[in-house]
Amino acid sequence: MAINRKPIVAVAAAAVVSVSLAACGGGSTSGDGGGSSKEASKGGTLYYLTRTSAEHMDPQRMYVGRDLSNMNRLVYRGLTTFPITDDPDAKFSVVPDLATDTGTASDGGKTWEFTIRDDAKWEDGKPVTCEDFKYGISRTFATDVITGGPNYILSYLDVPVAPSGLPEYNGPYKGDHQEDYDKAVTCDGAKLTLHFRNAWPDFNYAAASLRSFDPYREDKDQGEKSNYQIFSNGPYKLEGKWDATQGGTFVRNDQYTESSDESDSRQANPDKIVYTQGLENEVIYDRIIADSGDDAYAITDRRVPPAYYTQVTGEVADRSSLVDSPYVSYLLPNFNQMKNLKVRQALYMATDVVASTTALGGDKAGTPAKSIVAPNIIGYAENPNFTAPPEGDPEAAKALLEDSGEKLPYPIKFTYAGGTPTLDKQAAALAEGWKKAGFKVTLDPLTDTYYTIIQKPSNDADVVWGGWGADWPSIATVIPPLFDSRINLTENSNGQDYGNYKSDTVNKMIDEAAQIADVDEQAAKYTEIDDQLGKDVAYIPLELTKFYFVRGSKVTNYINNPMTSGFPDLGAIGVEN
Amino acid sequence: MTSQAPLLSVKDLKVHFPTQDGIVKATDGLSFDLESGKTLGIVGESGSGKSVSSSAILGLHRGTSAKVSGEIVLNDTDLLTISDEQMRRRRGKNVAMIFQDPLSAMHPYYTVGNQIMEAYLVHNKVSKREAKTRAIEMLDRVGIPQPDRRVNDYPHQFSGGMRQRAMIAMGLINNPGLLIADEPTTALDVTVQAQILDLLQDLQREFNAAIIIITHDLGVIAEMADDVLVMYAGRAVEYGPCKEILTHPEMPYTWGLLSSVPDVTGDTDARLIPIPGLPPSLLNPPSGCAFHPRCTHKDKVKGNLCKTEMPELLPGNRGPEHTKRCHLADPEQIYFTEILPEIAPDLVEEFAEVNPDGSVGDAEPVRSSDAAAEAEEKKI
Amino acid sequence: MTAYIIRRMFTGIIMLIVMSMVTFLLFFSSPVNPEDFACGKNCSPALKAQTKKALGYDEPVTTQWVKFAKGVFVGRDFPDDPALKESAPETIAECPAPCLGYSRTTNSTVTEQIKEAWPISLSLAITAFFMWMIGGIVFGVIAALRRGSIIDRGIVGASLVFYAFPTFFIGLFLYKFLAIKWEIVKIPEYVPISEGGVSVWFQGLLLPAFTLSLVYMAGYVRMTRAFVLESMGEDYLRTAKSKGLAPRKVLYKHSMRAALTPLVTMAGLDLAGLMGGAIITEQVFNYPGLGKLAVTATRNFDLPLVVGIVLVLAAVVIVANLVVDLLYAVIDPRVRVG
Amino acid sequence: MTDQTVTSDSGSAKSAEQSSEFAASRLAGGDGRDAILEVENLRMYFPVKSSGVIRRTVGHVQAVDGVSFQVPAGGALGLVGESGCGKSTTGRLITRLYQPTGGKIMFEGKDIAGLSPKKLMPLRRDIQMIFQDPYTSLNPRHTVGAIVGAPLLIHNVVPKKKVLPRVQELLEVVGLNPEHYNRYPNEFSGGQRQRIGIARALTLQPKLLVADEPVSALDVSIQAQVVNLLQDLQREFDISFLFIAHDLAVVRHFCPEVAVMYLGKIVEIADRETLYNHPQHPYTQALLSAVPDVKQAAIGGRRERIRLEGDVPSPINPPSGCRFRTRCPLAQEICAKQEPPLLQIGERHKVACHFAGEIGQHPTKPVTARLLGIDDQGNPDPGATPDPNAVEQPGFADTWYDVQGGHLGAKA
Repeated sequence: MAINRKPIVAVAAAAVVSVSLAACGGGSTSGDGGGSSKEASKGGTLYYLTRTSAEHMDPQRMYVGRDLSNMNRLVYRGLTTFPITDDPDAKFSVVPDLATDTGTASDGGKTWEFTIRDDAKWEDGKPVTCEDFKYGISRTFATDVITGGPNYILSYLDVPVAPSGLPEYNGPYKGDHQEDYDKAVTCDGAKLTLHFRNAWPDFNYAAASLRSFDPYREDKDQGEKSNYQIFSNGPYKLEGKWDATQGGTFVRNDQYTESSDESDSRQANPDKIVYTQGLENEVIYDRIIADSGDDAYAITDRRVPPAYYTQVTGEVADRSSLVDSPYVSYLLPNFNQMKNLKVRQALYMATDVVASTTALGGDKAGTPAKSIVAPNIIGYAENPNFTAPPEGDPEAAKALLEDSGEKLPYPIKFTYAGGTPTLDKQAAALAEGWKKAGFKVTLDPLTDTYYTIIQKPSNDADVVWGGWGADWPSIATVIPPLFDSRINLTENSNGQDYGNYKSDTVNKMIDEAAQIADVDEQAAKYTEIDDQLGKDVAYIPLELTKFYFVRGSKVTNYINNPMTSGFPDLGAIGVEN
Repeated sequence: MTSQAPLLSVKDLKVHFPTQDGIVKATDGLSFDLESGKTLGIVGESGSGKSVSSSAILGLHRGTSAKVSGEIVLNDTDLLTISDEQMRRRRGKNVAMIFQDPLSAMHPYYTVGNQIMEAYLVHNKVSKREAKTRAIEMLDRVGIPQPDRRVNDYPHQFSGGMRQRAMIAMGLINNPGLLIADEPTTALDVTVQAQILDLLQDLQREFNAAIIIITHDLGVIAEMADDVLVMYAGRAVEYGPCKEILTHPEMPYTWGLLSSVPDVTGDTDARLIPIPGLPPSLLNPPSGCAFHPRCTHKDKVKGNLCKTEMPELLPGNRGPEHTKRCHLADPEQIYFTEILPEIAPDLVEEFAEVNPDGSVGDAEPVRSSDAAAEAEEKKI
Repeated sequence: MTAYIIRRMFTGIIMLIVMSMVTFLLFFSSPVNPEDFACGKNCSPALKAQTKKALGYDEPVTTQWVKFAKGVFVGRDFPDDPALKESAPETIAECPAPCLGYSRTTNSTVTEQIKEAWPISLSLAITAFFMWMIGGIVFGVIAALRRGSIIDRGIVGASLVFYAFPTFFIGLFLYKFLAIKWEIVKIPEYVPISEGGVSVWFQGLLLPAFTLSLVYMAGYVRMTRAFVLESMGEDYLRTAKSKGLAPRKVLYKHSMRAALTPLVTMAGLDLAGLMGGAIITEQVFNYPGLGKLAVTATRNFDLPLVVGIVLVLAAVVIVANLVVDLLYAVIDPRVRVG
Repeated sequence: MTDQTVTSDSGSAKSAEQSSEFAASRLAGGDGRDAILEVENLRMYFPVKSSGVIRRTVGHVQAVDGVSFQVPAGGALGLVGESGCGKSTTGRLITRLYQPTGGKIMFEGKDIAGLSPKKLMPLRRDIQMIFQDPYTSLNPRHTVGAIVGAPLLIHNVVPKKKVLPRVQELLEVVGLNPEHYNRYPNEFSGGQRQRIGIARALTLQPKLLVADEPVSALDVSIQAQVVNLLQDLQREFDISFLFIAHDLAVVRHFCPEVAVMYLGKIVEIADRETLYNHPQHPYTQALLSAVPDVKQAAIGGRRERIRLEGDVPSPINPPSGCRFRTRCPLAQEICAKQEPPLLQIGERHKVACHFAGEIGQHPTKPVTARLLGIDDQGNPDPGATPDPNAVEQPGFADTWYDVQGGHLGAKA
């Protein structure tokens, strides 16, 4: 889901999800001056200004794309990581990090082996061991303590499952059925072996994207209380304590050696990185545009507010970057309401993505999408069913609607996450297009209760709005979570299948894909599923969100890495001395 | 009235308030004299200009938008010509004032003693201690029991009567030549009113002060005043010695005031004769005699004169001291034949015997032409 | 007097109990489920139920409230899970009495959170309070004395403008120009006196306090002006003038005393309200006081934190009310408490 | 308070109840018409709370303390007294704006003192009130038509569309322009507003009007207009009045019968000729002597003024025995010990004084002693028995005690 949907309060469950994209996705076309400005140099202090506070600093609990990639660069090294690049068209790739290689899959992608380096150390000087990895991965199973983080491991790891659907193993704290886990994850010296129930051919991508599989020191674990504890094995460590609302300061970790890190993804240029959370977007951009004092050394993950676009000219424009984000926003026809395929097709045909994007802020806000999957995800293909021009084809839509056998004008209710003029303008622009085709549109803006309401199976909206980004660069983290009716639809909620889409064909194809061991073959299968979704008009793609940033003038080697969600890459960025 | 210069002489006093809708002539050409030790009663309804006139004597309109003109001569000084500072020094020292509602007229947050002392300290170079002693003395004089203790009380701890006594103490603490009492007993019960009126009279004798008492209650006037000035729509409509005015009123408005209030001795079957209509607007006063729209006797004047021409304040048949603003030719006869028998039939004869000088019995009425001539002289 | 205070305190405590109940009820009648927040993405129903249990929200509201109330007196453990306490005691957060709860989003006890945020809100409130009281009264009196003049109209107009504009806007505007563009003041930041001394503390406080004071000052200018004008029409002012007092004395001793007394009530309550945090100002200037904490807590559906802040704020207001009433009895001799 | 007073108080209350049957059977007016309102031993105590942790009631403001009187049908009873004497509270009790602490309010033979608000509803039509302040008693946001018509709608008396004609009729009755029904109160002068208040009170054609200081806020010339209007209305609609005022002259003018109250009690009640010309209670005498009289004063015929010292005592702790004794020039020992009963001393004249008598003719020995079974100093006299009829009752009996001759005894 697109990030800024909720102006102040990002309330519902799924809204939290909306910012929680793992390291993946990324650029395609670079806008005005996307890349680095000056050569990197060591030293100085970098200021990171942001609005949203990190909810978790616990590696097994963090799920926000920005935090996942930033902390990976600074303090939490994983099995693998993504290399530094600012090439928007770069293909995703992973490099070894704390493991000696990118891992070896066997048994059709069900078994993975890594060898842990022997020269990496924690900030207290103790070596990072295989046992630390094993312990770290086990923490996700303590679902009563380690909440909020990615939980893929629960359904993949080969441990017995209780009737509730959760594994019988309940994490290291209570330690019930510890033996199950000890069988599934083993350490043989430095060799870490993981056994999965299903094929996970791109596990090493997931390990680079998420921090779920990062090591954790058992003696430092205080469960819930460790949420904001940062115990580093990376080039920086936290100075003092992390303040949940205000942030904290990172300084160099003297136990980190460059020789222990061959990923080439941590240049660690600044001596110090100061994180300031809780600033309003307007304040952040007032400061960065003014570029005075420390703000000349500042970067941010917040997009330029549309009202400030006109200020990004001349010298300021030289400090700006416009890149693709990994987030796609889309519409979902409600299959409980809009059962007629022709009507859904007509709706798609009539959807004016150009007007919608313009309402959001034009080419600095997004570009028309051709699939629910972002273009740089492995398995992306333009969905062949979405062939209408971006501005829609009302004539064709009208014809389809007339052909559908329904009474015209066809009444539809569009429920969307509103509450700001921009979002209301977008909804109005969409409605305008639909009206031309013979729909009678009722707009239903919701604010805080948006996800709660559209998640109700009884919701009577005909069309709802949605947004998504992949957790790691795999189409497998897009289609099943959104369209597998078996994991989403329950009596009380439709999960993330807000359109109540239910197709046995698609479910069956998902099962087939899960069995495929080869990454590319699996991706191809998912592309097929996407095609089926397109045929059913299970969704209508809107735009791929753009990231539009400005940075301080003394920031060097500025890179928006498409592999780390398009956010500024802290592995590369430095400041002038 | 004697030829010797009076303590206070008000001549052609006008107090006009400019408003968005036009000029409100609250007081419009008022003249009267007052000697030391004497009491002038000013009577009228709300909006007749009686309070405005007395505020003007104290210079309380200074600094506001009110336009005050004419002459207010107190102790040979025209108060309208002196500076603000000079006026301030006279306030409370040469002329003091007490008000209708003693609760709201005293500051709720300061003790009674503090407020009385303040009046003394501002005009006398004395220590606070001396001022307090003086305040206690004055409280004792006005009949506050245990004054040395009550001096530290706040106004709300006093009863209504005691508050008014304290106000009088405050007014008289500098021994002013003139005391203006604006409806001093209206907010009080009758027994308390009697106490206060007695006190005022006692103190007047003691201090030889001149008093202007402003009220709507002719009963208070009857008990207190030497002279009476009846005001209507910003002007004096009848002026003369108290007894004369109350027994031989010559202006229909005065008749109305007398006949519209019952008294505790009169005939209970008698019907009150109200003044019809409402008091006039001061923004647009009626043409001619301001009272004519409510006057039941205007038909007795020929030629619609009441409507077209404002009568002068002139003596009638009763001598030069009794002036009135009315066109009626023989008001005495009308009063004694039409009005008095209605409201107090038992008093007709007694009233008729009262002479203009206040004596009772046969006396030759002063001829009207002489009186008029004398009045003309006086004007010059 | 003591009896009066005890009686007021007693009713205050009852009010606090009722308020805590109402907050609980409101929280649980909201359509949003707190477990959805905590659970994260891709949450299966089983996982959600698990999370709900871990948060302690699976029990009936009444039970939860009773546990909360008990915690205030004897303290609690979080999570309240005997099995976990036995197997992994290091993961249990202790919350000693008076325990207002444990906030999961900030990973500390509510008491600790409030203790941290309180001095910040207090600094802000008191600094702003002095600014707006001085400004409000000075400008209000000037406006009243020059009633109808250009100065009066200017002051009234300006206060109307500040009154009408949202705090958010004024705050951002001042931030942008005073701190960022012209660099007249430092970029606001809370530095405790113990760390940076009074001067640094004050410099960091200046802008938010000024913003806050502008908004309140607008109201106080208008009130002061109205009260002074009202007092100038009072009979006792006429009495004071007729005594021959100098205009200055009439103004300062008689008029001002009466005019400013009603301000005490409002000022006291406004200050108390602000001690609970100036929500918008703290938000704009990123000041981690109680107001910002309250917003974050609400946003994250962090019930214990919400309840804790509500109760602390309510307690402050209740006490402030009492203090104002007592103060009023001192200022106005007509008022007696008892 | 001495113990003795307490016993005597409770004793009188008790016997009042016993004799109520007898009292109710009495006739009211001289014209032989029944009383429309009969008030018996009416009491209103406002509690005074302590300042302790638990607020106990530590005393009472005895605003009205055992008041009995009758209002004859079609007649008018005046209630006079100084501020704080309880006259307004009495008025509010009768209109049941307050719930009385004790006593009876018999309206047309039915006790309304303890009725629930619901049961009172139909009675509210019959008893209406006119208030003192015409500026605050009318809702400034309602039109005159709405104000006057509201009772009609509340009591559902006439169909909705007939409300306006009725309102206009009423406005005309009270001398206002009926076309002004859609104006607001602030467009009217004080006198006109009081007329609106009267029109509102008349809307439901009440049988009893309680007029609480109806003219005291008005200008003198307007007072007469309103008094005359009330008199006309009384005659035309046969309304009974309880006329409450501090202005003795206005009350005298309006009411054939007048009661004087002091500190929650009636001290003297009589027809107006007797009360104003031959008052027997020292308080009534002082009150009357304090009223300035224009016409008398003008010819120098001013009465000697009886000065009352000090202020009215607090109704929370009223003086023992006779409440007036602290300010009374006649007070003796007995006055502190025994409360004087409201004794009927003439055909239509009752007075509550141990030394009742006309000015200058007060007896030197208490006239009530034997009647109460006490000696002249107020101590119990074992030889004498109290007369059971010497208790306060509404209305007048056919027999009364003669104090004129200085001796007691019934006289036909």
